[in-house]
Amino acid sequence: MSDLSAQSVSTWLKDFAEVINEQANYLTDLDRQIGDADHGSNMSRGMSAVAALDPASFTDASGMLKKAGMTLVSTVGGASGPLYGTFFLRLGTTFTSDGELSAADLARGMKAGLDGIIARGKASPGDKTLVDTLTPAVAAAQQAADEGRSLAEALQAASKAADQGRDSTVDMIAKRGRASYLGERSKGHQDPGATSMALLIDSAARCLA
Amino acid sequence: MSDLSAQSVSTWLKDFAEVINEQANYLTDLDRQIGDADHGSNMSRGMSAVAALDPASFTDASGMLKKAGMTLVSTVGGASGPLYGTFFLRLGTTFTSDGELSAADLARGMKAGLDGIIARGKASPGDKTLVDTLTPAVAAAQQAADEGRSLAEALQAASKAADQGRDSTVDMIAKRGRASYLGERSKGHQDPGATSMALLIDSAARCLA
Amino acid sequence: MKKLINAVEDIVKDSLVGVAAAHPDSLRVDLENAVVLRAEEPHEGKVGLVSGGGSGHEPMHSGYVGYGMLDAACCGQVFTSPVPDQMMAADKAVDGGAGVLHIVKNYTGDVMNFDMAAEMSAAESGIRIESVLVADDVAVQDSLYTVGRRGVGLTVLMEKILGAAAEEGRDLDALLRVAAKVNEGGRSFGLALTSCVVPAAGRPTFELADDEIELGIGIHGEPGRQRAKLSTAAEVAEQLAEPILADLDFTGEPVIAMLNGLGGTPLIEQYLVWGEVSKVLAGKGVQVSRTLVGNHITSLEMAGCSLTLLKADGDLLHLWDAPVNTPGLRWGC
Amino acid sequence: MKKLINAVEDIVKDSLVGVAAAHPDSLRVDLENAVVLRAEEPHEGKVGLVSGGGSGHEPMHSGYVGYGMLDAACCGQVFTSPVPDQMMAADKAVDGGAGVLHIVKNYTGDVMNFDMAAEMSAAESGIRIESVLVADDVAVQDSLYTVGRRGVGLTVLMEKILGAAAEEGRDLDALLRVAAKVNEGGRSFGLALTSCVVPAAGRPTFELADDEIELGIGIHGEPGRQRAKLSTAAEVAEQLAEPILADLDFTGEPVIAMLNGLGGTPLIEQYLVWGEVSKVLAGKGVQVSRTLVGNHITSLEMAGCSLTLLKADGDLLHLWDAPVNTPGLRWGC
Ligand SMILES: Nc1ncnc2c1ncn2[C@@H]1O[C@H](COP(=O)(O)OP(=O)(O)O)[C@@H](O)[C@H]1O
Ligand SMILES: Nc1ncnc2c1ncn2[C@@H]1O[C@H](COP(=O)(O)OP(=O)(O)O)[C@@H](O)[C@H]1O
Ligand SMILES: [Mg+2]
Ligand SMILES: [Mg+2]
Ligand SMILES: [Mg+2]
Ligand SMILES: [Mg+2]
Repeated sequence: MSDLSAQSVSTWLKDFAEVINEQANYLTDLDRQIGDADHGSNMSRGMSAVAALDPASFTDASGMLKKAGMTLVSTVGGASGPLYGTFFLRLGTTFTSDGELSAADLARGMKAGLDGIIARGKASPGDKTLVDTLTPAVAAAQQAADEGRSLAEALQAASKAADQGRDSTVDMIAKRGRASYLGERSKGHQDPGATSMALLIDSAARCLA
Repeated sequence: MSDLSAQSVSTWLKDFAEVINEQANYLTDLDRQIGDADHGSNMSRGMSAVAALDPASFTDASGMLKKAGMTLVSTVGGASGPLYGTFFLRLGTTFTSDGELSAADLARGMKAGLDGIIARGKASPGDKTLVDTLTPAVAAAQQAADEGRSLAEALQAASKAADQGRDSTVDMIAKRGRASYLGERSKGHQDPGATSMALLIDSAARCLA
Repeated sequence: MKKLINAVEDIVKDSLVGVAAAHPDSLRVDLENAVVLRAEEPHEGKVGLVSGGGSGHEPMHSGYVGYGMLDAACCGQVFTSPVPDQMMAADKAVDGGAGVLHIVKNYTGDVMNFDMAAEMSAAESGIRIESVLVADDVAVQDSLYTVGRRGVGLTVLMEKILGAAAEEGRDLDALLRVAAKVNEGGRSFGLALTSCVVPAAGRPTFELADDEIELGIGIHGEPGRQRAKLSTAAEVAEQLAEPILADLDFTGEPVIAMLNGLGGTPLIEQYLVWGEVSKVLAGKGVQVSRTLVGNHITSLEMAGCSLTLLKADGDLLHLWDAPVNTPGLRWGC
Repeated sequence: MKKLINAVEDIVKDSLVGVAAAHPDSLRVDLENAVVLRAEEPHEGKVGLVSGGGSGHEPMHSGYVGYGMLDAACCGQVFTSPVPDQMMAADKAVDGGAGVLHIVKNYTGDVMNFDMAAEMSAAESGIRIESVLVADDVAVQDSLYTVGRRGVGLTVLMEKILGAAAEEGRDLDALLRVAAKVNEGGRSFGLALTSCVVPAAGRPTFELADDEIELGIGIHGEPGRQRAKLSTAAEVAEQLAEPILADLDFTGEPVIAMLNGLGGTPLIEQYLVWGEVSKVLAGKGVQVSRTLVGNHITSLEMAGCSLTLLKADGDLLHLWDAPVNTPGLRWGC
């Protein structure tokens, strides 16, 4: 299903919503340790609203993605609402035409999403945020595209890199978000947003390939 | 030491203060079950102040007993302050002359104390209060006096009756004091004030005989 | 026991030092007697209002001293009634020639200590002293053979209303008539989610399971009359309102309502419960005209809440709305 | 988890139903958007003051809506910032032609959501929107490389003072100057004796031993920077005041002080701590001119307290003393 459409986007979003619901307690628990114990419930509230969107009411993937982004902005709150919302809004403005989705398209879309997140949240890699998951994932997708590999291969590479990026947050000292208030004490804990972002890329690898 | 004097009264009050301090946690714990968890600390605050009174500054037992009563009224608060205070005030007005203390004197003094407590608190026997300790103790002292027995024997009899009176409160349903709010649920618990009153009579039996 | 204190025996005095430091312009604290007074006392020709009781119920009573409410609050040890010396000091300080009214919650200890004080104050200084017993807790069976109901939430409303009446210059007899009306038309009921720790005892007065509540709780950590499972706030609202409405008909007249937090329950939950209670009351035809939500008469850090309803005719509403300026209740000035 | 609620996901809305029921005359609650407004909005020619944030800090912010303080409060889920739609609805409702000021606590989520709202409100309806970031928590290291300090207790003072300035008719630029002065001269520090239970998480955010306190606690149950043994209130007073005084010189000018309860700490302890803090401050030559003691910005049922100090020149004192009429703060009217 490497075809881009409201339907394929919906499949992805519904899968992600399911994963988030399953992992909500785990994500909240990560946030309990270095944040305020709500990342799981935040994401789950937002993705449940997104999963309720009917793909039939959108003419194309772009419309569906933008609406998903706006829905997250309007229902999540906290740091993750604007950040995840921006990510999907940017995907929507990048994927303007339905049909075949190439590895290069994927890399371009993800890069736009990452740029949006950085513009909104001003985090750099190493700050212990979801940027640490997304940055290597974008790089891996881009490399796969540059090497002429398939969308499926690019998604696999991105997903693997995302997981590594997520793991890399464990040893970091937080500089953005709520965990930054802990200073040194944030070390040794995996960042909740980096964790949910890895789940999103994994879900994409399952659903969009 | 069947001689009544400021000194002998002081010995009794200091002994009772010591017992109260030792039993304070126990008394508070009884009050925790059917009251408000302060009977031990109330009595201990008051009796520490009483124990600090210098017998040398009183001309007779009567003066010392009245001052002890006023001290309890002024330092204890709660139900026990006015009740114990009244008891000692009445003892003070009954025991007007120092010297030999007879069993009949004892019975008369205790009866005056009990009457004062009833006038102040309006409890009847069976209401699950310290009146249930004092009433049989007074009766026992009176009987000993009527039978011409010694002060020591009267005190022994009073103490034994007091302990039985205290024990009898376990099965009662409280009708006075804070425990009365519990209704049926007050059953099965020993009344804290009845317990401290038995300690007072026991202490008298040790010190005044 | 985890408390912000220095030593158990100093809690009341140390806290009053803070009261004095926080309200230097409006209050005067007699530390020796643990009595909180208005900065200027007595008020010539005004009945002096003296209340008090065990500490641990703050803002009641010390937080209700000020214009339009109390003249003095006598602060006993935690959950222990004050001693007569305190009330005598207060009586003397606030007597402006029109007599003094003691507002007493109906507990044996409080009643006896206030009684002794009234006898001695009257004897010593000839002040005319009357007292009002507040006895509003429907959790307690009221009969000839018991001591009657406990005084709980209605005390706050009593102090506010009598305070306004005294400020207007009504005399002792008039105040007694107002008090009788408040007692006749006022009822309360409370429930707890947790116990509290009396400092001198050092551990919780009772234990509740994770899904249990104590119905008919007093304000001293005394166990209530019954345990129940904790259900929804909607159900809790029924549990609060039902015993009150069963005891007295609250329809046909405006009602002043207080949803009171017992100390450890956050305001967000108190408002939530009030939302549910107001639905229950509306469903029973009770017309609430004034509402107070918040921690007004507490039991240290106990989690839970209580509901107080008072039937209020035009005069009571007028007295309720009158200006009041105390640390714990303030409006109109 | 023991809470007086119906369902976790309904807490905020259900509680707002109670707010609406309790304050029918002074407040209007937009339940759909979870926005609390004054009964009459907008006020022609007055800058509209909009604040908001996660719920669970009550009375902040919804309890600070009213004359002399906020025009609107946007209530997010518990401890989660509100979403832009809420602020947009508030902006529109309160704009009286003189622009709108957002009062935002410095948390990433709050900042981003208010920013998005400001951009969209300005774009959609051409309202001039400015924002004030409150960042007063000295427990958090402030550097170029971090997000800066958290906004905590000073928010209450900021809302009161800006509210008075807006009521006087000062314009947006004047308000921004006042806000800058408040931010420059205001600092806070908090400590906790217990954690709190975020409803969606269902268990305490952190665990403290029976003799431990968490120093530098935030208002969301976020762990602080350090654990310490719980000692006396006198020691706690030092622990509260020292980091604030080390950060800024508070001598030489009058100071407004707030000793704030975090929710689960009874008022008797708060006053006790204030008594000790006032001694510490006096010893350091800090002259406290105004004092507020009580639960003003809370963390659900967390036990603990925080201290906020604000250097106040004549204008700030004047604005502080100006009349305010909200459920959570009221004087002068
Ligand atoms: N400035 C930022 N840039 C990128 N990601 C951020 C930023 N701040 C926070 N995050 C991410 O958001 C996550 C927390 O989200 P969430 O718990 O939902 O919001 P909040 O922190 O407002 O409670 C963090 O784990 C982190 O990955
Ligand atoms: N009306 C009364 N008459 C006699 N004794 C009483 C009366 N009310 C209470 N008591 C006694 O006082 C005891 C409680 O004393 P205490 O705990 O010190 O006071 P409080 O009940 O005010 O906390 C009860 O156990 C009971 O024996
Ligand atoms: Mg979070
Ligand atoms: Mg007791
Ligand atoms: Mg008591
Ligand atoms: Mg959050």
